[in-house]
Amino acid sequence: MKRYDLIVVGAGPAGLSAAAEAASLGLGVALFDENARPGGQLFKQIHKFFGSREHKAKMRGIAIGAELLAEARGLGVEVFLDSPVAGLYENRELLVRRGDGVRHYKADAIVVATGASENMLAFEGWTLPGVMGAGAAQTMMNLNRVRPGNRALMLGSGNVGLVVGFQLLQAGCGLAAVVDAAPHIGGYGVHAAKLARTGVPFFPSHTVLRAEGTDRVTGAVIGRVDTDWNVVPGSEKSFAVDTICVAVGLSPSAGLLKMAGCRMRAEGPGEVPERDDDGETSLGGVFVAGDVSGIEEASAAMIEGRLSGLAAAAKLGFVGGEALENRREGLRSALGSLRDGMFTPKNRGKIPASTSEGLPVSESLLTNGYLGDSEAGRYPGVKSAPGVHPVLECAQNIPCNPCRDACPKGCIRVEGKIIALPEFVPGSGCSGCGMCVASCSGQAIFLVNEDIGDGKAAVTIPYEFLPLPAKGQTGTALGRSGAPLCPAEVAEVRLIGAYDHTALMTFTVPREFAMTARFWKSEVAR
Amino acid sequence: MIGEDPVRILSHPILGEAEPRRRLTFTLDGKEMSGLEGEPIAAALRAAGVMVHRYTKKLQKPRGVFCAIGRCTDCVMTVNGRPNVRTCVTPLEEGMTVKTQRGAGG
Amino acid sequence: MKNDRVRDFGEYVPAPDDDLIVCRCEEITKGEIRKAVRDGLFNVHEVRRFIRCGMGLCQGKTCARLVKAIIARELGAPVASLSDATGRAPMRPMEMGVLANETGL
Amino acid sequence: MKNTSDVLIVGSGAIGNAAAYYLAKRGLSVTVLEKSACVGNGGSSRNGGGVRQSGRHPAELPLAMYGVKNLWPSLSDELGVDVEYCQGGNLRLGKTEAHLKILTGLTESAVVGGLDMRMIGRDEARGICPYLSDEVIGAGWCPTDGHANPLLATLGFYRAARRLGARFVSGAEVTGLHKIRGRVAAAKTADGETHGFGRAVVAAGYDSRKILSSLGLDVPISPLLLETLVTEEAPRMFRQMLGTAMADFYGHQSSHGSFVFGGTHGLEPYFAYGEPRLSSFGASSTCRGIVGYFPVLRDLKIVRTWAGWIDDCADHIPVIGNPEETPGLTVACGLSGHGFGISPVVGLLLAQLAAGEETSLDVSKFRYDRFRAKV
Repeated sequence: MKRYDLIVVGAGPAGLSAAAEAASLGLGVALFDENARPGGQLFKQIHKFFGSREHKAKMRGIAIGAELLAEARGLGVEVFLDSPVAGLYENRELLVRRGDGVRHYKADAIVVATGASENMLAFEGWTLPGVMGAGAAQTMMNLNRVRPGNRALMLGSGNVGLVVGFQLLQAGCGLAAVVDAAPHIGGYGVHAAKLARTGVPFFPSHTVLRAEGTDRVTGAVIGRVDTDWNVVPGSEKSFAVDTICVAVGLSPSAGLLKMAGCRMRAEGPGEVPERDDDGETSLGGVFVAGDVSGIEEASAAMIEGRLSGLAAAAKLGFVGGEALENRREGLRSALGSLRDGMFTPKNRGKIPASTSEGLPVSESLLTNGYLGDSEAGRYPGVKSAPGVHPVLECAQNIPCNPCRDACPKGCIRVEGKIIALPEFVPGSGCSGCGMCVASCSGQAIFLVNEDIGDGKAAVTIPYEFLPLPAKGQTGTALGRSGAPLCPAEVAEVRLIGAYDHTALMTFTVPREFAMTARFWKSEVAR
Repeated sequence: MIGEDPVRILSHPILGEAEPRRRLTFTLDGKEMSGLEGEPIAAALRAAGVMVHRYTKKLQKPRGVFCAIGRCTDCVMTVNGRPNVRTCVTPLEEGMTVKTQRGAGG
Repeated sequence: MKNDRVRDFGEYVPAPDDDLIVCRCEEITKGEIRKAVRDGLFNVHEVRRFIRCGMGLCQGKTCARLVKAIIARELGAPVASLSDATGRAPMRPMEMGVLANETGL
Repeated sequence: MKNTSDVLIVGSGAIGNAAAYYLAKRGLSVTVLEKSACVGNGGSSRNGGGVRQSGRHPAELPLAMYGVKNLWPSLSDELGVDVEYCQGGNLRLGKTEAHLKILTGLTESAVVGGLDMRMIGRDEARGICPYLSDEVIGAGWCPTDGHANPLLATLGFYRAARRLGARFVSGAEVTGLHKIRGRVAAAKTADGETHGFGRAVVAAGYDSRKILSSLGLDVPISPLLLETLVTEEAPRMFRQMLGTAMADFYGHQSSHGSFVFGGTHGLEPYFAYGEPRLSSFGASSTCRGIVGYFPVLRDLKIVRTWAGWIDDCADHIPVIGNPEETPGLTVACGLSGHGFGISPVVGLLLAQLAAGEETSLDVSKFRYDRFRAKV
């Protein structure tokens, strides 16, 4: 029997964080993961994270994964890959597959950080090849680097659906539509807006009726649902797609906990383990962290991991007193700031009518996926000003503030809590450096010079697609809705290391489009 | 070399250029195919345009990749004579014999 | 939770999607699940045991939620009143030869 | 609903459900109370599915033979559900001379009881099941044994009884039985409800001991962990029920194609009663047993393992009957891990006992008060 102070199951954001935290306090820690590479979902998450500096905001998931792994290894955590845990037994014993055999391990404390699995929706044709979880598409394109298909339909407008939808575009797969049975888009408005301005239509209050095809998907038919979830006759729409991605939520992968007899409680349509504030379950000494303890963003999972690692260390006498209290307080407050705002877990399924600043929430953002041109000006980041200046199209209270820290000139203010809407401070001397544009995980910041002479304006957008346009190339400027507005010429494309793969592309348009042109396509509008 | 397969993502705005990897040969239902070292069987098949991994037992319906992380077991095939191998998490090896599985295989 | 199983479901009304596959592994349809409930199988465990849905290679990892929702709807009960299926080792399918080869006892 | 019925059955396992079915068929009103939220949630849903006559205690053999002859062959038709009964014979395997000695003893005892069973050699055994290890040198062979699906049989009896009007209440733990004017006539449940009845049948596995103690009866049964596993589906290989001289494992291939195996590792008595939990070594132990006898199954994947409780009686045969000192009470418990194969016949006997009929078989050897101190 190999024995450790702490064994962590699952090398995702929560597990790696728990292992690192505990090892930093002197515990002997082993970490098991069934996959050949660690990181859990982090290595598929090629987008920039929200939050503030302490949450590793504006870093991409892949970079966070590499950093956490290096930290855990550096602290002496023994990381066992290709090691599926078969079961969790009495006395905190684990049976783990190692090569062509199984090994027994025990620990004084265990952190189960096994993540979540995707919920599914059954519809006619859902067993056809080409219908897959959004996570499956993400794995195929971001880990295996093969496109799941050429044109996809996304079912579900939560953050997973929106983020994976955008990644499909980045991988060169078309996205025909984002469909959601709910009347409102479930994920962050900024994620939806990224898709909408490229021309992806949203269909709230719609559901998929069937996948078409005999040996693989060749199309999808959707229909509108009424308030009783019945399909409205005659509302069917067909799409020629070869891929249907399902992103209708996640459920904790709590199999190990359940087999060990952990008390579960109903939450929504599923169950989550009962746990205290530090993640300790009804099985003494067995902690949970991350999605297995309830679905949240990876940023929250990392802090939960730290908290459970800390609590395990405290339980085993490796830390106590003021050191413990201070650390725990810091972590709890960091977690609290992430759980704040419109999308707090407490608000799940509810849409507040106004922002915490008292501004009305954009109905267009919630249903169409973009701010209406007439609505944008109501938010404090969107103001006219002479010269080049940032336009922050941030209209929902989400926990995020890297834009403020990115600006060396103090043009951006996020007052008080990090969920506050960013405010553009006119007259503070924007240099057009673009750091705010590249720092915005929601790609909601643009640089605009409303008058560059000749009746033209210059608009700078974040651009994460290939090929990068060339200076002088002509194309079409698209509005927030993705509708073509006017011809637009590429003035400049900047891509420096500090932008972290987000190119800043500047195009020129007639002045009247300065505050509406938000995307660019090389095709010339007819 | 990698460019032979049109669905492979060679250049990616975030992930950059694909690293060159060794080509491995394997057979699918007796037909010679190739994939890349270090990738799961399912990725090699997808790159080769193969969508159907098996036909089900009761209704003989086609199935392919569904979860891609080894949980749903929809993508199983008969690999080196063993049925029910999860191709999305089983690395491709030189000389593998992969067969479209029918029912429980065997 | 006490559950008196005397219940009159009335006439079975076929639904247009009764032939929809719900359990992908065992190819069990929505109609089969609905009928099982009407036959007195009142929770996830009993339905699994009686018609095998969720008992295939993936052990219900894909269909568990869907099955639970269908059972709840047929019973006219909230989904939260039903418990999920139990977790069972091994968490992933494992060859007998591997399980037999124990080290580190 | 009024809490009175002709017969109250405590426990909705295979036996309780079978009794409910045969009683309901007789036109009696039946209520079944089950502690768990799930019917058939005990050993009935957790065993290896053997329908064996061989290897039984001489007292139990007539029950097993009666069931195989009269009940199992028609059970699927009777219940309207395919219980997957397969009369493929039972092979009890041996690898050493010591094993053969055990097997010969079992065979001789069975033959005395009138069972068609014999010892066979290596080649004949391999002729019956070609997948045996070369190390197998002989076997006890009973061609009329077989197996069935315990989940379907247990729930099939439940479903059929329910269709005949039996009332089932799950999540209803009986805390005690009570006499009224000298006759057992009421049951109390944990939530304080009272159920009245003409007769009670206690078939609650190990929990029977506590329930019977409320009437001043003590039956020497103790809980014993059983651990079972099931594999992925495989093409049809063999129809026999399988076991070994040392009882390292037992099992069969189900009609679905998956193999169901149970096993013993010797440490079962040391697990505390409660929600049954697997040991960390049980499945490995069983797998070693299986691949030792069937090397061809080495690559077959296990998809699920589970545990359950056996209500093991001091002399390893059941208690069945109407204790004279508690009129109104019928008991079946202590099935000792071989209850599933005889569950239909025990259910039938209980129905006869509860209905005041003459029983089809003599049950006097299963009296509740047969136990005597050793010295």
